Amino acid sequence: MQRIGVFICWCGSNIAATVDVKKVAAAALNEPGVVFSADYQYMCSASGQGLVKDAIREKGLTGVVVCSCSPRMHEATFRKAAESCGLNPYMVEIANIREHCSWIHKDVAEGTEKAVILMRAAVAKVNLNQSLVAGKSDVVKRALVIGGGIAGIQTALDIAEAGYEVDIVEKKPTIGGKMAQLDKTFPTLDCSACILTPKMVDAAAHDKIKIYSYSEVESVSGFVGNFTAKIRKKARFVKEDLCTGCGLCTEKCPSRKTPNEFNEGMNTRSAIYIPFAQAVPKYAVIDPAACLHFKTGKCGLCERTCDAKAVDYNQKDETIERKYGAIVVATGYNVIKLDNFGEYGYTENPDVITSLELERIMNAAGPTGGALLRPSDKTHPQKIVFVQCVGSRGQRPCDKPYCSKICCMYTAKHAMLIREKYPDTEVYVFYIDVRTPGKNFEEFYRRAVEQYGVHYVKGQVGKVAENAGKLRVYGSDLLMNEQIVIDADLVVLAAAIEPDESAKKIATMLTTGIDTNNFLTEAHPKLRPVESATAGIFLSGVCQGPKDIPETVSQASAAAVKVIGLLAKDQITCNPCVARSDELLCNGCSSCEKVCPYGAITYIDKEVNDHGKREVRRIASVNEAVCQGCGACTVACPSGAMDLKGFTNKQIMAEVDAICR
Amino acid sequence: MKYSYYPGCTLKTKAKELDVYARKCAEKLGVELTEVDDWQCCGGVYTTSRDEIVTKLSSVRALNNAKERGQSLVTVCSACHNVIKRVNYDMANDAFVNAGANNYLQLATPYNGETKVIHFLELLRDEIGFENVKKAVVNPVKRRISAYYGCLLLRPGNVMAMDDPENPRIMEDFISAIGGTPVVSPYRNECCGAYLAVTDPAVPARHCGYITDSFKAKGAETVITACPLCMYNLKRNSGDLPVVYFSEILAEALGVK
Amino acid sequence: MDLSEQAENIKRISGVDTKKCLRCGKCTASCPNYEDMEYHPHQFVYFIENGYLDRLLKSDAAFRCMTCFACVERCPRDVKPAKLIEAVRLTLVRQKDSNRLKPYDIIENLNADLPQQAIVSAMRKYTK
Amino acid sequence: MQKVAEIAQKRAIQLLNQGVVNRVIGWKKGEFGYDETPAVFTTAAGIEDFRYDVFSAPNLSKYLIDESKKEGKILAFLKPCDTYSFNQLIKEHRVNRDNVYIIGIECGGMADINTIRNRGAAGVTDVADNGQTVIAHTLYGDVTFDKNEVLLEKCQACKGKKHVIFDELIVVNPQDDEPKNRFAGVEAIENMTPEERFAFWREQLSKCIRCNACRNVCPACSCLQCVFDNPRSGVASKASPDTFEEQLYHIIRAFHVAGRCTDCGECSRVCPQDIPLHLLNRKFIKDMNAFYGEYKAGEDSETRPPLVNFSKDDAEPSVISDKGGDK
Amino acid sequence: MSVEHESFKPTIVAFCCNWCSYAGADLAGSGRMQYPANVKIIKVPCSCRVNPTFVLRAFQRGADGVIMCGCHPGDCHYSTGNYYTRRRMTMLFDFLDFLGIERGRTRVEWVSAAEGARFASVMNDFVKNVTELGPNRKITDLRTKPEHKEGE
Repeated sequence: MQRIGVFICWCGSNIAATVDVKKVAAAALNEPGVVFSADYQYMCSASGQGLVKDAIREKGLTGVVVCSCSPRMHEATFRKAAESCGLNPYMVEIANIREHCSWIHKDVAEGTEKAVILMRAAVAKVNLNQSLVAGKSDVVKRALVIGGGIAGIQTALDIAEAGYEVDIVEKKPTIGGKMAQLDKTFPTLDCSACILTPKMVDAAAHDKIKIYSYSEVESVSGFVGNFTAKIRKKARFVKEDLCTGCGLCTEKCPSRKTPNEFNEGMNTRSAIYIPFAQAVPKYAVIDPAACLHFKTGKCGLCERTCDAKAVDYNQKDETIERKYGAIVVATGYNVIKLDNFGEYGYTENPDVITSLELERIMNAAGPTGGALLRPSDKTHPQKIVFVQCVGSRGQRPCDKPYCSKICCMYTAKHAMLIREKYPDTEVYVFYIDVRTPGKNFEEFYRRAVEQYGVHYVKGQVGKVAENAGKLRVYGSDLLMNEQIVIDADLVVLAAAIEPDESAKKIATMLTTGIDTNNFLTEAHPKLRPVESATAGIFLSGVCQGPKDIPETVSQASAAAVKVIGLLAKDQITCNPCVARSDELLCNGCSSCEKVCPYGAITYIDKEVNDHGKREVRRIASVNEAVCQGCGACTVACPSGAMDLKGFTNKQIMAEVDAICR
Repeated sequence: MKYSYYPGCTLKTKAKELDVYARKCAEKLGVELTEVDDWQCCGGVYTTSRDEIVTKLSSVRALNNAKERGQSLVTVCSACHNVIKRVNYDMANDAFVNAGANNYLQLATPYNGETKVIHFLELLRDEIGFENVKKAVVNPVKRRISAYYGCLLLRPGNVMAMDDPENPRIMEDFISAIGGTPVVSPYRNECCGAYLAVTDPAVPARHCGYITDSFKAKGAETVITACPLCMYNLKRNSGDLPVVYFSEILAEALGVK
Repeated sequence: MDLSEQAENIKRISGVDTKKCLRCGKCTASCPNYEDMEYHPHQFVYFIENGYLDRLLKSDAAFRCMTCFACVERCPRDVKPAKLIEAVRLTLVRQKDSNRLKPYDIIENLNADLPQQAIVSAMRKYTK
Repeated sequence: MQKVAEIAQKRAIQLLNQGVVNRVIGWKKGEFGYDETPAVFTTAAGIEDFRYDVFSAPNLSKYLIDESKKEGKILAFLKPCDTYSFNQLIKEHRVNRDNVYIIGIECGGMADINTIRNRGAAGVTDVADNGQTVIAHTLYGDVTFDKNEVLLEKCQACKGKKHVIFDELIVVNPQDDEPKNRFAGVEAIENMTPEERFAFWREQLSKCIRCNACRNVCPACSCLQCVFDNPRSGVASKASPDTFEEQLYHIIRAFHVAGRCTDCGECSRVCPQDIPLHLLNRKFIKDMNAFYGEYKAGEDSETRPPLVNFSKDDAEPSVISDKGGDK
Repeated sequence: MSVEHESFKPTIVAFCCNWCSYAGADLAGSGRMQYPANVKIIKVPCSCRVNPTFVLRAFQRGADGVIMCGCHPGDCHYSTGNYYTRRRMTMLFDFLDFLGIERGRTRVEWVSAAEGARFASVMNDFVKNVTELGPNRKITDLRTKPEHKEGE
């Protein structure tokens, strides 16, 4: 018989306001096995934990039930407390009387009754709990970073600096990501390339970092400490070991009509190309969709031009399999497509552009060589209108419900840069709210208004209509309570950002959570912001939510620290709540083996002693280091031989009984 | 191809061209249009309030008539199309309006939005196909033509679902099919001033002013529309720029005018 | 019905949740008949939300709306201001003796080309 | 039939004498003339008692779980439907195929003594099979029946005359292999109202005396220890103090064999209370066929059963509510 | 019937997987989204841990409705668990229907960790449906609820 202590937390008034904690404590004493109960204002505090520890020692408790917030919050806290005074941590169960009770009910009688039942179910379970000892498994001392933007680069550099191997897998031919496309960065206005490209070079030069560019992660199996990833290296049709990045081939290539991705399609590139001058790794790549050789079988100019003999039209995709102890997702973002925002005329008018396109126009390496010229007629725009929140904060199917976070600041930056370089240009910014939470951000925005004379108009733009070579912008000025019409030369849309389309696929591959907007879900919004809910998978950068560069870099480093902490261990403790097969009951039917997603079950011929009868039987055997404890096998097993430790059939049925009683 | 056809009151009087040429063209294109039995006026405007049941009943009757025939319902007037299509949407999606209307009408079987409502332009695009219209053209209309959509054909976009409400293509594609050159103005989906013509003609005058100015500036020689009220407002304010119904220009192209 | 009940009724029959409004003003920016209306679409939303319905009821702004639905189409929050304006208009015309248009008014503006559709629409909009 | 039995008998003796097998499992005469019983013969002389006739219904596959573990090879006579059970047992690693010599034996359908009695033949002493007809010898003289009219339920719903696994065949009279509609009975119940269904099953299942005959005869119920017998399982129960217990027992049993049941029909045949237990299993078979594609348990020994398999575009559980009918 | 329904508060057992639905329920809690107190959640690592026996056990011991919640198909933390759940529960629930047990008493819903509001609305809806069905008499072990007499 267990000796169980029940501890009811008030959580200040969070629980106590809706649940009569004294009543729950009193009711607990009527439950079988319960020898002690107590309530306390904050059970998770040091003194609250002290109460639990004292009771374990003084009352000789063999089991503990804490009625408090969700086990996702403090199960680990209380298990650790129990362990510190010699009680097996798995003898502790949480009854969730906050998220599942006090917070969703208003009536005290109802809340208390439910809390008592939830307590009762937890007590019923603990009565059947058994001490569990976690197994150990080895950690592969290498990390995989998916995505080679600033987030992935920073994470990789930090991990490598700690002495661990890191692989970066980047789907584009070069690392650098979106930051490489930016001209200047806020709020310091320093040149993006000047601060990014050295990092790119550092990453490439680091002996612990291996970059798989133009590659994609195809599949991932395994578990924390021991993942196996298949990486598909797409054919560049250029041998990386031979290409010197001289770029001669790109100059000779006769197919020059492909929109240049790096310049957001505002100029063209050749079929064999190097994305940009500072690309890392700097190897040419052939776009077979544009290459005349691939289309007609003729040409071959690049092959003939290349002295290094690097061009190889017969190159094939290659799949590499590598083992990793930890994986960091840093897949970044894209600007949304603006096809469904016809009112702004983006698809109709070349002079309606996105901010990222403006970024390229302003960049010295961009399509205009850094001169502010509008795309249609390459003239200098005299009047520019910026429109904020295009696709952000909306509820239509084409909108994103969230704030894209970076637009207010980069728009202030653009407005300021334009006013500085071209003081004759009038700049209007239509905004709904200007959001500047960040160090020196508000000051930056105020400078745009006060020092640079940018016209900020509170209101949204309703329509942009091309009219006699100008863009007639219909906006509202809510402070004037007026509709205003501006004939502009250039309209810049602050389009919403969304997670890269690969995020969803990767989340599925890694079996980690994704929210309704396809951002990856962190394990805890406040306390575990860079970890995913899946052990060994970490999040870096915008794949987790909109962020600016400083925030991305901090998160990237934070993710790196988590990875380093994991890789520093030689072995990690496994989840002890794993499947277990009763060898006397197992029929050897193989049903469990078929449903196991991890291949954790194997069948062995083993001599068993069935009540004195010795015979060799084919029985299931669970590899506890591989089993993740889903329980699929337990239901597939008809004989009841397979059970899940920590969630046994009898424990769950005891909970059912307690609830239905 | 057999369809039920809802002409609407204006098409029997002031906008006979819209109706007559639509029928002729349909016949030429091998489409059989059968008028809805005892149709009544759609009311001219769709009343957006959910407690306005009676104003939606005539549309439901027409829709139910088509349903009983097992046919899709073709409209040609933008206003009728807007009203009928939106009422149909309500019947399918708004339980309150559905219950109210069915309670009034006491039909043999309740009407739940089963009928498909298609505008004549959609008939040309989706059922006949513009490429087939193109084949049937005997007299290509070699003019620079601006399409004026107005508001009724396109909005609300999720209900009308004819085309991109901000950047539509259907009439431009229609113009190309009959041999014309489409002239696109960003004002082609702005309102003409509508029924304010009755009380304050200055309002439509102003709107149609900048709309037709834009068409002219872009070099349009003709404007086409599907709405008698747009036609009225535009015509009075377009100066020398001719405005015709799309069905009339189609009839010209098909040689049935 | 007092004003707050009227406001509630307007929200109910229009099906508009005024609380969804982001206060971006895109409706007013989109309104083609802006200069003709004493109050603009965003004000209809804000006034009804915050208890200033009386001002709307005293104005003829609701009768200047062309119901072109540009504001509905472009509203990023799907608030549907035009439906709200229509409900204000109905609130006005449904009051006793509140028809804004008498048949003989039409005759004044009647001309040979005026389509039936315009007359029917106007009657729907201005009268009960 | 007579002829088939003779060939089988002869062949069994031959194989024993040749030393190919050291035992033979077949049927021998039971207590009465109409309850042929599974029997293991170890000598050629013993095979004298071998019987194969319209009452040789018992499915011998399950016996092979134990028999195939013993020393030496055993000859087993398996009817077409029994071969499905045997294949399924191979799939579940429950039998040692190498230790079994299978003779697929022709089957013209097995007779149901209860039907014969119900059709007026009292005091049956023995029954003769003439292929098309069955002659019951009774204390009061002979009564002749059309065989199709007195078949066991499982034979009326015969799923085919093809043996799916064998080492050799004894088929003298090739049979029409047209599979019968097995699901008419299930459909009839599906078409009832929920209340009628509930009443039907309550009436049927309340007859259950928990004799466990269905479980013990079932080739899919091959667990070393059944969860209902295992005090540690949490669901152990033996007696029937309440109708729920029978429901629970039969629901769980049907679920445990779902995807594994070959529809051999033995459960219904042996039920002393005449509960149509096969309908429970067939309901699962019908649903699995409808939702996850045609699947015949035991047709081969490799294919994954539907419940330990999935497809990413499987129907959502809401399909069952969308089928119509009351909530 | 209706009089009984007003006072009848069904007992609902909700099996929630640890990764999505339990977290979704937590989110409903953090968002203070109300749903009836008669829903009691049992945490399981994955919806595929739920043995049909647990469902039947709940009914046996007096539950009026059982709802299973898991990650959306494709999003299972264990990759494939909910695919098995989907098949198993489709089969089980249709089977219970075959026995004449009201199908409204059982349900499978996919609720992600981000769908707090959906969790609450699913529960509200399910409780409403079960309340309309009234107390479960068909597969309760009658010993557990002595007040329910046969033929009542």
